[in-house]
Amino acid sequence: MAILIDNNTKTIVQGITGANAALHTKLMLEYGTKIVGGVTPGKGGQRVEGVPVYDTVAQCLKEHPDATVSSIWVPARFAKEAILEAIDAGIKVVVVITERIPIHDMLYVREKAKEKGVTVIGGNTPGVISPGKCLVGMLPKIAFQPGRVGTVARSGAVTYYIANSLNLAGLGESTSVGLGGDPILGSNFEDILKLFEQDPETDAIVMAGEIGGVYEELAAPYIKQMKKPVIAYITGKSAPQGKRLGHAGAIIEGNMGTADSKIEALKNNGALIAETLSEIPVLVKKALRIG
Amino acid sequence: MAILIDNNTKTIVQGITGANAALHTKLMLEYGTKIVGGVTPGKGGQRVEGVPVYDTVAQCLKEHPDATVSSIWVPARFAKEAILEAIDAGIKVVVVITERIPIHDMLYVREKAKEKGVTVIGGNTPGVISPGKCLVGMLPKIAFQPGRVGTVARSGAVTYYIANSLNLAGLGESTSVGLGGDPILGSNFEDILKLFEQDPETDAIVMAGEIGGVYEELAAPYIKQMKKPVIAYITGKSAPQGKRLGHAGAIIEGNMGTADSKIEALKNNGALIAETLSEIPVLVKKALRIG
Amino acid sequence: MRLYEFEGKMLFKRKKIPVPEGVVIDKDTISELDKVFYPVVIKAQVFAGGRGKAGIIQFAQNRLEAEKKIIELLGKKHGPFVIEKVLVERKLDIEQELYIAALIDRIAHKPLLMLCLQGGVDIEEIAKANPGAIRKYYFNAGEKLFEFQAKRIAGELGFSSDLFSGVANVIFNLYNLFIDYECKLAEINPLVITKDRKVFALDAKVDLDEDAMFRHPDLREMGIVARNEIGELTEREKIAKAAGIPYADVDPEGDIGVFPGGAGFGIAALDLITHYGGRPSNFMDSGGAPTQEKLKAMLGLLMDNPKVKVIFGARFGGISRCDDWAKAVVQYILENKPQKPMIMRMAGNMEEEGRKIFEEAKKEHPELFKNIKIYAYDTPIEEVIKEAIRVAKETT
Amino acid sequence: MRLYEFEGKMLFKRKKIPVPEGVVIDKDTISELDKVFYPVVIKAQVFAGGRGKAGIIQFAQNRLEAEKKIIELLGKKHGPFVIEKVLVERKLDIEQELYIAALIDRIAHKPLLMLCLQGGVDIEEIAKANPGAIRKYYFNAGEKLFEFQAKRIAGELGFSSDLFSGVANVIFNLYNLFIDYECKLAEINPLVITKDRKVFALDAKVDLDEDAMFRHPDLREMGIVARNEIGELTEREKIAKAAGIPYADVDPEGDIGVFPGGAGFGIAALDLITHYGGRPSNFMDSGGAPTQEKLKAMLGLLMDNPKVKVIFGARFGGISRCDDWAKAVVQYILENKPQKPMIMRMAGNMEEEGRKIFEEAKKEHPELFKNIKIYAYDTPIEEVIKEAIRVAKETT
Repeated sequence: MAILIDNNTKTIVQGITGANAALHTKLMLEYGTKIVGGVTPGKGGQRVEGVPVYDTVAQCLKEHPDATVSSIWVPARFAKEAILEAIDAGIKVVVVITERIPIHDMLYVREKAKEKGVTVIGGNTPGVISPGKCLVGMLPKIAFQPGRVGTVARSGAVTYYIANSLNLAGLGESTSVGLGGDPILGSNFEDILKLFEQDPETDAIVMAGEIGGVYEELAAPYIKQMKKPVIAYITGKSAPQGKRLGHAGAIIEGNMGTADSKIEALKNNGALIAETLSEIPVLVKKALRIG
Repeated sequence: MAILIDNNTKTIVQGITGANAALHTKLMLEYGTKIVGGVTPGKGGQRVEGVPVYDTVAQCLKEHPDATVSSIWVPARFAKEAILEAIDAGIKVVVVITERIPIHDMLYVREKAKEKGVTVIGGNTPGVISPGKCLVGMLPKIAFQPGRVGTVARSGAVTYYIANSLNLAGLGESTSVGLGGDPILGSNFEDILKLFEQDPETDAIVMAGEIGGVYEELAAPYIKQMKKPVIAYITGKSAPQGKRLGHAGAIIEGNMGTADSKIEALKNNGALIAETLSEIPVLVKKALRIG
Repeated sequence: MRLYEFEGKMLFKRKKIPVPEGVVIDKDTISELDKVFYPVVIKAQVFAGGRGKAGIIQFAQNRLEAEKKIIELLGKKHGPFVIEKVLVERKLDIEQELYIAALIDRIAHKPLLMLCLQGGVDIEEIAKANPGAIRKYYFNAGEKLFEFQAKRIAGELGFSSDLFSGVANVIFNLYNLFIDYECKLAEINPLVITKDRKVFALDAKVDLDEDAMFRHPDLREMGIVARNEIGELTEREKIAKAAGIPYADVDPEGDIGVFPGGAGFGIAALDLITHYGGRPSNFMDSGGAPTQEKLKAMLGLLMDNPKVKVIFGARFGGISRCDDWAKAVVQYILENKPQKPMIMRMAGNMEEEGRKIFEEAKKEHPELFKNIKIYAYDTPIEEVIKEAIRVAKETT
Repeated sequence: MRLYEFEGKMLFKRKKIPVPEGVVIDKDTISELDKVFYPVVIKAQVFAGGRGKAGIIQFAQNRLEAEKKIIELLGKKHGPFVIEKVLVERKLDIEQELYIAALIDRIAHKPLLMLCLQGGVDIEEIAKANPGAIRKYYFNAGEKLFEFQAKRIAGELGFSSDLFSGVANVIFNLYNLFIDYECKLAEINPLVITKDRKVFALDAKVDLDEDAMFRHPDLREMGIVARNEIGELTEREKIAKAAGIPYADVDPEGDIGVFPGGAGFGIAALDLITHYGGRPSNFMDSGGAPTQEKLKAMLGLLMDNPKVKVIFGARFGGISRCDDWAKAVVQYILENKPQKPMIMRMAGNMEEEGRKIFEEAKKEHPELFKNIKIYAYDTPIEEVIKEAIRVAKETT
């Protein structure tokens, strides 16, 4: 099964005629991802890497009603509309590659997605991969191998290095999810951990967070309830502290947001803490009593 | 019982410190209406005709949780906010005296009222009276007598003349409802007819419409289903035709909107048509087999 | 409040709805014709429909022809309207005509967007013959359209991609113009596609909500202000308008001047007088709570009408108080000493106070009030009307 | 993007939130002091908090005293910030201090309005000691407040009627400013009630969403543009900033220059180098898909740092392609012929193409590439880091 995307997933690409989207459409197709259509308003009827382009998501889904996943590659100022269009048309998983989406736009999109039961990943995510089955986004295929470890990370490159590290140690990934680098995300750690906990093809989960934000701390209570082991890798201990959001930020978020606060919250709730990338596969194996 | 308001109704007055509202607060109190509070922002703590004034409807209802009806006397540009405030605070019947409320405001208010199950009467209504029990608005008490005929009319003065005409013929009213003169109303004929049909204290209903709009025609199909007799009085046969709303109006509304179209629709659905005011009590008596 | 086509197109331009290049010309600005590219279409700016059939939309190949035709049009009458302005626009090569309108559906009580792939003068016939040809989209009150919704609708209409963005743009901007300016109607008929595959609003029909205009001061800045939507007024109607009184002559030979309360009974009174064989001269509306000055001006209008033999007056005091009414009527009588009989009825709020005002005035000036009767609650209004009719017939 | 107090108050004025009369003064505009009513408060315009305790909020009874104190303040340092401007405001007689803020609650993922009847410098302590003292109201994203909601909230706070409208007005306008300008935060601490029962925003803390500023061109017109929120920069940081490179010196003695991909691994690399006993010199972020020029400027920054002995580079090609990266690095080397060793790793999208670029360049200019190592997918990144540390220690 994996989570979010698998062998049978049919996907579409919004903003497919952009240079980056076109390149990664090619790479996704090469990987075996089933891209049934692309969308760029006013470019309907064209083809990109053989994929038919439509003016709207609705027109695309009319021709390809089995498509359930869309990736969003449009410029930031159009991202809100593009995501809403996907949700409105009936897409179930929206993977938002676009970065630096205005915060209030993303809050609005989150509300609408929730109302319709749609999963939004990102913005500023490198995408999602279920190795050997499906790749949605721009993750480099070389970093991933099929296996039974789920991974979820805020940073794109960290996602790749973790998989790389697992693979060099003989492990592989069920699914790797890029949570995204924007300040307000469609899904947070807890959302993805819940999917992995339910996934019969995942045995353990690696989550990688970093200084800033509150998503790591918010996931901690759920980790306590999980049956599967969670290995956490938190970066930013050596980084300078970020700026604070006035008194209001302190009132709402208390002491969250530092590498230490995150590590402590996760450790106290049963996560295994990896100090380095190479320690990650060691802890996974230990938790799963492998080798 | 009557409809909308009765002996036990507790009401509040929004905009109570305005000259008109203050005068009619006095007249309503004299009539016996139980006005428990008034609202004018920034004037909380004052009294008008002995009625305590609050800054907000919420504060007023906190002190008088049994109030269920509010009348709105604020200037048109504040009416939307005042009605929404009443709905938000838990008022169940909002009687909107204010006239010339912007149409889009009123559409919005209608939607919110519907969501919350609130009845809005007006705008531009003279109010509602259940003679001998309760008066909310500015209807002249002399026009009304207790009885078993329900009346509902778009025009204020026509409401008074109808009751006057009924009373001079020895009949009286269970409740008289001013539907309101604004183009988009909180309640239409059908809404009020349904209440009268359910009311054990109402035997027959007089409805008075006039040239323009579609509310009379829209009520016709319901009249066909009613058990109680409906006497309709439609004015405007001698009036010049009003302007049309482009092609769009014609496409949506077809031939509705003339005195003849209204009379025909009502007659074809079983309403008795009164040609004059004095014919109204004659038809009521005939329908009820009185005298 | 209906806008002229050229005003509607000013709003369209603001909201990025493409309209043909054009200039507005009246008798003082004919030199503007130098700015136009020929051939042109010349469109009389009047509210009445059917301009094409009436010959007040014309074409011209060059400046000379245009000028000649414009001079013929200006000052000409179309129904009750005098043509004061024409809109001169570059003539387009039209391939297809569409219909699009955003309006308030008074039946559904919702904002509605309507589109039809066939537009033009026969749209109402099309709608009747084939209701399915009209696509309808309802939206929540006050909410603007998202771009994706406009695109989805454009997609559903099935345009080829070269037209898709142009049509989606018009849908998006027309609907949001309708919301932003709180219109009753914003209609483009026809919206055209030219032979070179561009989209233009060929006509513009915008109807604003007068009661919402206080929120849109930019309209006034654009020169969009209250106008005469009825057409030519009678002299009396002009006087009434200047005094802010909703007034209409309904029968030039009418001998009963109608001095009612609000518009609702004003309309009923016309029916009743007619029903009982009288001839009402006018419709009139005193509005909510009229001032003394306004009430006096209303009476003056009727008294000054030589055809009017008797005044029928009625006040059922609700928000308008009987005492205020009585004060105004008495003052008018004292100041103007009118000769025409007045048959009136007064009941309702502050009735007693009003009656006292009449009685005291009558006591002091009995001769001025000898033809003036003020009935009360217990005389049916129709008896009062009948008496007014009788008096009118008796008066020579 | 944080605004200075005086900028926040410019926005407040636009949105009809009352602020004390005042003028902004820098070293060239001291004559503005003539326009003020004394006594005044003089507030240094810097981002760091704790201005009161640091003595950079001062009072003055007259112009002479004000001028003297302002001259003392200007140019003074507060934390990493140099005081360049002061805001001089009429001193108010304060009766009560409140707290109000509209912000994005990143935990609830909703816009939040927070109020407290006790405001001032101790608000965080109050919130900790008595969480119930902070009233919280959540709203839907993007929706503005209705007036009635602001009034209801003001009513719930229990103000007497003379203050009710003033407080409701601030609630309404502050929240709608927050929505209209797409703020992360709009905070007034304290909001004060004066002895003569008026309401004023005594401070203003507004934090804008940089990514939404394209929708608010009026900010630029008001002179609100990108600023240095970190305080004094090192010379190298200034160069980086001018080149548009997110860069920070992290260790003045650091001998490993970090040339990573995005910010995420940039942070991880600092931890890993530190973990294995090395000293990273810097944080750096190449951003989404950097241009050749930017990549070259990044390398230059590290090469020009005399403390840096070795460059640690890493590219895991996702949206940033390995071939683009390779091209830039090779060009830099050919153009600048650097002597410092570079220990790097390259993997991911377009890796093969990238490797070819390196190989060809090395074939042509073997001497330039003798200290340059490019590892691939099969060497763990930490081995590369360890080698960089080793090389740094070996290099004198």
